Amino acid sequence: METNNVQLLDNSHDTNRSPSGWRILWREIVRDKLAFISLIFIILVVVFVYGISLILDQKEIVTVDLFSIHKPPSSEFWLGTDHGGRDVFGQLIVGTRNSLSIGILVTLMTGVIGIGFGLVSGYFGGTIDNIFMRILDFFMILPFLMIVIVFAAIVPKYSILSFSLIMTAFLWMGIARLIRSKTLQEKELDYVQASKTLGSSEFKIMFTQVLPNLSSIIIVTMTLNLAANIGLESGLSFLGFGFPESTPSLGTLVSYARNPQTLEFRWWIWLPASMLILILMLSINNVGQALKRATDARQRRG
Amino acid sequence: MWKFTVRRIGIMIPQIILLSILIFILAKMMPGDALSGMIDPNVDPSTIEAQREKLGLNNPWYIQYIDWLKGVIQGDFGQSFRFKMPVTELISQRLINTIWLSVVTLILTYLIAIPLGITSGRYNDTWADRLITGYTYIGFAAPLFIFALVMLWMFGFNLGWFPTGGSVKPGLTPGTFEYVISKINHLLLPALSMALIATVSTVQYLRSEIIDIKQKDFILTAKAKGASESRIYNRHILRNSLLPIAAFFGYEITGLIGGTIFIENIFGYPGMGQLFFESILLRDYSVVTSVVLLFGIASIIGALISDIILSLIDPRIRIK
Amino acid sequence: MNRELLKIKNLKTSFRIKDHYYAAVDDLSLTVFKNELLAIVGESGCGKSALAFSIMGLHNRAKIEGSVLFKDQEIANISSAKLNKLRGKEMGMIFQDPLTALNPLMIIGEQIAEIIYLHDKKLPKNKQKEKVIALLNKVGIPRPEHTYEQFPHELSGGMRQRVVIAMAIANEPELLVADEPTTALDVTIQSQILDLIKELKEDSNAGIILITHDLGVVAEMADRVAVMYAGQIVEIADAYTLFENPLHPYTRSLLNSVPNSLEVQSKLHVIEGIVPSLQKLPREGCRFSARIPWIDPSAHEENPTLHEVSPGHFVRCTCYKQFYFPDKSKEAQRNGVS
Amino acid sequence: KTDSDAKPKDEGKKTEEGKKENAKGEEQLYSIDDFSNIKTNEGEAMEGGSFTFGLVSDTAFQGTLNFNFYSGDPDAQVLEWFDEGMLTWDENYVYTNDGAATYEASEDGKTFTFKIRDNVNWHDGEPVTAEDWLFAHEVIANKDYDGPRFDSTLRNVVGIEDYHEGKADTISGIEVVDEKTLKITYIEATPSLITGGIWTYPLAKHIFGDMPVKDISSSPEVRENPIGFGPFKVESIVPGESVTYTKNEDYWRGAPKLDKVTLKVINPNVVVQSLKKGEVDTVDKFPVDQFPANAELSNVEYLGAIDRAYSYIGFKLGTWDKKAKEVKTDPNAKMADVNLRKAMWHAVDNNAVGDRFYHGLRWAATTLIPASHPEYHDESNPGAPYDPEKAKQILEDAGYKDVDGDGIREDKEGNELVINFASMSGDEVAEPLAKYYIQAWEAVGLKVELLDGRLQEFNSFYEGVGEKGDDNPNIDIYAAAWGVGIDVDPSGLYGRDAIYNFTRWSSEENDRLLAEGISEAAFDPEKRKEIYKEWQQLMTDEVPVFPTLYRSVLVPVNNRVHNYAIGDGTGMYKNEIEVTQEEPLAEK
Amino acid sequence: MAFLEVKNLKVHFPVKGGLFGRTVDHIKAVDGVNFTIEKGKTYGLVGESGSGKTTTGRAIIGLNNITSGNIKFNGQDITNLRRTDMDVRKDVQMIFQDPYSSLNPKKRVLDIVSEPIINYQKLTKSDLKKQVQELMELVGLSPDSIYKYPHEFSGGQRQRIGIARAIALRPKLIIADEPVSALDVSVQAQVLNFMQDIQKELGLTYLFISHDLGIIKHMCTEIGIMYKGRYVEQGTTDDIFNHPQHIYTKRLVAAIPDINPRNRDRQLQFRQEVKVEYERSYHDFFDEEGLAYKLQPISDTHLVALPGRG
Ligand SMILES: Nc1ncnc2c1ncn2[C@@H]1O[C@H](COP(=O)(O)OP(=O)(O)OP(=O)(O)O)[C@@H](O)[C@H]1O
Ligand SMILES: Nc1ncnc2c1ncn2[C@@H]1O[C@H](COP(=O)(O)OP(=O)(O)OP(=O)(O)O)[C@@H](O)[C@H]1O
Ligand SMILES: [Mg+2]
Ligand SMILES: [Mg+2]
Repeated sequence: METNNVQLLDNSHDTNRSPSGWRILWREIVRDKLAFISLIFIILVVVFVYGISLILDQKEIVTVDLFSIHKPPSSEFWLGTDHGGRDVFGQLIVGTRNSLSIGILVTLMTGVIGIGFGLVSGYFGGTIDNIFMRILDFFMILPFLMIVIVFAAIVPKYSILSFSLIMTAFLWMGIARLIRSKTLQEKELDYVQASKTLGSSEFKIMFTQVLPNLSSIIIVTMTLNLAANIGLESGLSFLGFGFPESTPSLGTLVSYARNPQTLEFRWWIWLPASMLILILMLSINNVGQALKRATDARQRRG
Repeated sequence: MWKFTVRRIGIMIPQIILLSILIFILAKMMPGDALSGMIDPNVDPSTIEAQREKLGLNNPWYIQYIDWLKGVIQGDFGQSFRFKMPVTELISQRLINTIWLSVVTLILTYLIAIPLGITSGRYNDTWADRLITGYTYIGFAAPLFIFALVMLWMFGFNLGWFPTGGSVKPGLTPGTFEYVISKINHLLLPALSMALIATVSTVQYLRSEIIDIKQKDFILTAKAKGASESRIYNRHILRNSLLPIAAFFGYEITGLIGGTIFIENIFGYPGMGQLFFESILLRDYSVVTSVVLLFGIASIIGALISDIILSLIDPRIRIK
Repeated sequence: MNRELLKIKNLKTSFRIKDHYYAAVDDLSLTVFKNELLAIVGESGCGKSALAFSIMGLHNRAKIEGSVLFKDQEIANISSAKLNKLRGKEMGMIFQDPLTALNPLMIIGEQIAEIIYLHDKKLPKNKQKEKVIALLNKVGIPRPEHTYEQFPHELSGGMRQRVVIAMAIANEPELLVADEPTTALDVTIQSQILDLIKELKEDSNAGIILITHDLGVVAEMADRVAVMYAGQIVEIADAYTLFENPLHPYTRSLLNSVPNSLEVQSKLHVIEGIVPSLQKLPREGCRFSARIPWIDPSAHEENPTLHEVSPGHFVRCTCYKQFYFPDKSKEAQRNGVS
Repeated sequence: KTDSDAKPKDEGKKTEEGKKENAKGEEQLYSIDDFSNIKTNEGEAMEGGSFTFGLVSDTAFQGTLNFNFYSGDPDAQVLEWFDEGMLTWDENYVYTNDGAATYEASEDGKTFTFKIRDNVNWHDGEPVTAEDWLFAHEVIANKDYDGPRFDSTLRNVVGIEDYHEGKADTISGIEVVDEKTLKITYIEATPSLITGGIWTYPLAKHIFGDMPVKDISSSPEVRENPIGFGPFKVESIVPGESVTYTKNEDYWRGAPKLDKVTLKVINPNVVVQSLKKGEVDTVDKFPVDQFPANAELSNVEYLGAIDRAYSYIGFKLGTWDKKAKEVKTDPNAKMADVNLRKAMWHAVDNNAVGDRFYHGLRWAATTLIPASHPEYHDESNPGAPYDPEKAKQILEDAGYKDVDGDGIREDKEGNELVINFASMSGDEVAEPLAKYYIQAWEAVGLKVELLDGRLQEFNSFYEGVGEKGDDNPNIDIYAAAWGVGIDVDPSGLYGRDAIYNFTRWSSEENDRLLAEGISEAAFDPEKRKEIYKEWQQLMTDEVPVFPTLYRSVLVPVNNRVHNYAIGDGTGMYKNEIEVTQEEPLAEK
Repeated sequence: MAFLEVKNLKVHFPVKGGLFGRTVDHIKAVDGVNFTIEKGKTYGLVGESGSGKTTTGRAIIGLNNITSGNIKFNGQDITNLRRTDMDVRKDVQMIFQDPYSSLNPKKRVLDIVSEPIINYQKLTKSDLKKQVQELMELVGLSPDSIYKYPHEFSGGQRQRIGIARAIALRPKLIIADEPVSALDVSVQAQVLNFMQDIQKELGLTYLFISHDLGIIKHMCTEIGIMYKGRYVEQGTTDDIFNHPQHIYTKRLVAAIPDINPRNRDRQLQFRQEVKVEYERSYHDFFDEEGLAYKLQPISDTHLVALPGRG
């Protein structure tokens, strides 16, 4: 008897009757060994990378040394050097930090925009929704690459922030869509109607009633987005629209593999970065999938 | 149905116009133009200036835009500066290649996704499922360009199974059997590389869809009818779970467009993605604008197709 | 002639929750006869559906122990291929929720035709369709030809439930399990649906298990009634006996909590406490004892079994002998402290 | 090939070039002197056979397949297999009489009479006539002409301006004497005329004669079935990807030895593999950075030549005056002190750059006329060799002192001196190279910063340095490269009225020398050498720019190929190419 | 004067369609409904699914836009008052059908119950907590449980939390939209009892919406029967259950299952008779569109939708 209404409206995730959302997420991760190891790994990487790069002399890392170009790994250069004689290990650390920063920044910004947009659109519905969806459709068809190129050319200082802003401009739509459709479902639930009869304002309902109920789906999506965004940064660098080499990123290091000589003979330049991307993305993805399972009662493992 | 299509197209038009204006403004914002870097000390700068004038590059963007729009309305997308040929013609050459690439990629994507997704969904939590899920994770994590490079390396060079550039072997007459075979041969590696990555989301989607539907009440109904396991899968679960996949088809197009830019670059495959990339670097604006517009239209049409497919195969979504 | 259609012996259906199995149907025995409507009533979560699913072999991952004999043939834990010969042909089932019980992407006709086809593969297509239309007619769908082509979402809840029934009775099963077939429906439609089920019983001599929590429905329909609590049958008797002489405290409480047409505006009886979840179910002693705390613990049996108090009337535990309703004024204070 | 194309070199839109060694070729140095530009023939050549030419490019070729219209090197590569100019030149880039036409100059050096050989015929069998040659001039001078060829060379033809502006129906300076004889009169006689100053590509009038000029470049006769009179005929084209040619039996030098030639575009990333597998016999240019790892390939021989190009660093010393159409040198520019410029030159170790980044296949440049022009390159001029101590001394003496003791010199007034450096993005070494220069300058106490903190994209770079005359005031110095025309005359790059004189530097002395270099007096090669030697010294003294690197071109050729050469004036022609076996050799 | 007076209430929902989503049609969910409720009484609204009961209730509390008609509450016109900015609104509260979805799963009981209080009163944290605890006691839940989440309660307890929230502002009228139909029989009894208790205690007036006639009979003194957005009959419990006049009402009443198995056959026969009568006289009671006619009084308390006569 106690089954119908909620599920009709929302049959993809079933947080409504679960124990506290956060605890479930945590429990699911701990229970899933792979996800747990992944999480530990991510935390270690983050702590390590941000920690070390505090001590590391960044100028030193990007200093060109004509006499140690393309050195293979040695005790002096743990991961060898690149075509500018620069230490790859140092670049890997700083690069990981930069890539992570971008990934996190973009994920957060797209999250904020997407959530706000989706919430308003889904909650108010009707004409507002219609207009918002048209705006969203329009963003979907914009030529991402071209705009990135334009910005790369006209923005004088291409910093992590400006780069993230550009990426954000094109990546908020997915989450906005998701939040909108979830909001559409959520707002039909009686608790929202109840809040209305209790005299709460629309915005209060939206942000204090509806939003918390989307939190798990938001966490899941953002986690998965984080992985995707890190990947995207490297893709742009590959095409040559990432950062200057003075701001190393994982993508820059990988993009050196465009040089067939590097790809074939100088594995130490691109392979560690590629592996790191792969493992980082796998880890983040593992955590994300575990979280996703946690929000989907039927797939929960325990 | 028709009304719906007409309506969607109605919405499309302002979007496309807006898009084209935006592209124009952006193009204007980019430093340089088609004549940048045509530096030849023997050529009087005034000649270049005259050419700029002739090409209308010195006009304000809206004048250029209106001129261009006038042409477009008459089916003329202007002249490629670099290729000295009508954009329409240039694009149609490249478009065919890209369409072939996309079609083969799509086919491969589904050829891979459907069996994998079904296996993984039907036998979830078995070793086969874990294997497939593992693949999807890695596929999700691996950047397309690295993957493509490695594929090229492995199968193009080390093993030599596939050609490593171009869209067809030189010297074959279009239309002949050999020509077609050669075309397909050139397509396979890039298409496969893209498909192996692109298929990942479809596999994941199909898997969770099947797991989802497996637990629906109507499956119980079917069981209670005395339907066998395989019949339940074939008649009920697959039919229902492939539906969103089919509907997703249109949106795949948008994804493909992004992918072709990488793939065509890496495999030296002369298609729209490569054309777009080159034209942007060389500021061949009429081409850029047209290509972007085409991409935009393709995405919109993709979405439209998805909606139409969905409304055709899902009776619950009725479109008047 | 053997009138026994279905004989359930010591059935135990357990679900796995975190590495442990918990019985939702616990050592339950029951017999259904031909041309009989057996009603099963009980609180939500007491295991009614679990029982029905066990009979039909629909559980996915549950552990089923004990025996279910259908026409003297063991059907618990047999291969699904064998079961499939029976399901839909000799055993039909009506599900609670007509909204979700139909495949949303198949037309009604196809869905009904499927059950016919599955058990008679040689029937020509046109005959199949004729039969479907006849069935739709039988369950009272006004324009069967039209409905044949429609999709589930185009039908109202009542219509859909009729379709589900049409499907269940398509092959004139000898056993029909109806799991809350009218819960989702309006009263007027409910009575029509119930009429249909009754008709089936009369027409084809079938045995019917009607699961419901609506005592009104039971009173009107049932030949025999089994009252379930916490996975067990606590009382079973023919309908007249049960309503006139309910013995088990749970049965009595249940009957007292229904808004009774006779005593308008009076207080309803409230059963104390809540149905325990599967994991917390007391497995020893009288399972109902926690909800009648004012009854002296000694009234309960240590290992409650069913006692036959009169022919065909069984009651579990001895506590019924000492059961009384507490004073209503006191009850008001008690009810509901969390 | 067209004449004096002093185009910006190699950091340009589409050039892939680059870098250094790898695991195998670690630390190895090479020298261009060790390479020959002519392939050694091994073994017996076979009859006929086919040949595959790889056009290294990561984009498609454009397909404007006519010398009168093409722009961009890839198309020229395609063209050279089936079409050619009427004149050829020797190793000093002076026209010879070995080509499809012979020439004779008048006394005053202004009128040239050309005689086309009788057996020179278009691929369709029609003879190549004087009329066709004239027609080429007429089309290029037509106001509807949409190619890039109407340049100062052509403007030097008498009457062509009038024709261009529509004031005349014919070009008065060109006279068709008879079917095979053409006479062209030039406005000015300069030594440049005979080193590429003549338009030598006829245009088949019997095909294009009736076509509106604006339609020619996009016509099928240019794009799909192009015509020429070279050794091979185009058989089929896959647009942007590949071309197949068959031999032109009727070729005026005699039927080619090969039956078939295939040209295909190959991505720079796959060049080595294609060569190793024998998918191509040779390529137009080989990425230098991939050389060390593949120096020992068993199936190819590397040919080498000095490129007609140099890289340089330029100092912004003024602006372009759009009205007067000449440079306006600003004596107060940040970089105006020649000592500062000179010190910056001394501060960089270009030999190290060449060795480290390019394995010795690029090397320190000394003057603005590279050794690709051996006649004019002044070997005795050492330029400003690497000498950081000297650089410091010069700066010290000139008043650039470190006043506040932070290791960075302030300007003469003691104010902070930050020099903005514009460098173009391009190949992989672009960034480390720029960084290296910055570090080298920092080592002598100069603070140089990359403009906007990053490399400039091609278009922004040229816009910034002032290709349209709008100089970006934020740029103080810039790194670029020039290709040198086959005529050495540098006035297009360094003249007072040259918009491409990006430094905006000028001096009377410079004006004088540049003028003398193309005066009648300079017809005497010795005299001309003298003038340019003086000019090279002037530039070394004044340092408006300083050259950084000279470069080499490497081309691997499959061992089965005979009679193959790169560079100019070798006297070897494409009809002579032969192979020893059916398929190219593959790497063992 | 009536406590709540609903006059000619109409709620029409637009049906969008065609080019650019114009409104092509209307669903007349509520189509001219009149009734009054006296203070302290429980008024029952019955009808089959989709007859417009919920919509009526929601229109009164302002969750649905009213197409026409007006609503007077305690003498004040509240037809078009905005939800938030009026004090009368807090006198009308609602109890929802589904005790699971009507409580925000991410909020503690304290937050849920205090929501209306915060919206209308300025209270300190501790006062607020005290007030919530009082409310909890009032609805028979432990005051300690205010820090629990909804999922930690049973259905019946949840419904009580819903009620606590509804009475937090001491409303005068409560609209209860099928408050027990999602609950098990025994829990249902608990909530019904409790609603009666609290009605006496706080002097509440109920608009009780249900499709279960047994419950309506148990709870209500006056009843309105709805059919396709209109009233078919209205009267006291006695009027409706013992003297139904409209054929539709008769059918509804006949369909109520009798709890006594002995009446089985009689009940069946009665139902059969009513069915025959229903089919025979259908057109006497419904117009061409199958809608009910206007209500006509047949006694002081009893109104029936009959054709003609005005
Ligand atoms: N697949 C399952 N896994 C674990 N527990 C289950 C499963 N299905 C049912 N249960 C539990 O078994 C018990 C009996 O459930 P069942 O569905 O049989 O109850 P019911 O009597 O049909 O109730 P209702 O009237 O709500 O339908 C409940 O406690 C339920 O939570
Ligand atoms: N927001 C809405 N938009 C469009 N139609 C609506 C809306 N809300 C209700 N309706 C329609 O109005 C009619 C009356 O609905 P309402 O919910 O009031 O019925 P009800 O009597 O409460 O039914 P139930 O017993 O199922 O709750 C129905 O046909 C319904 O589909
Ligand atoms: Mg059940
Ligand atoms: Mg309702």
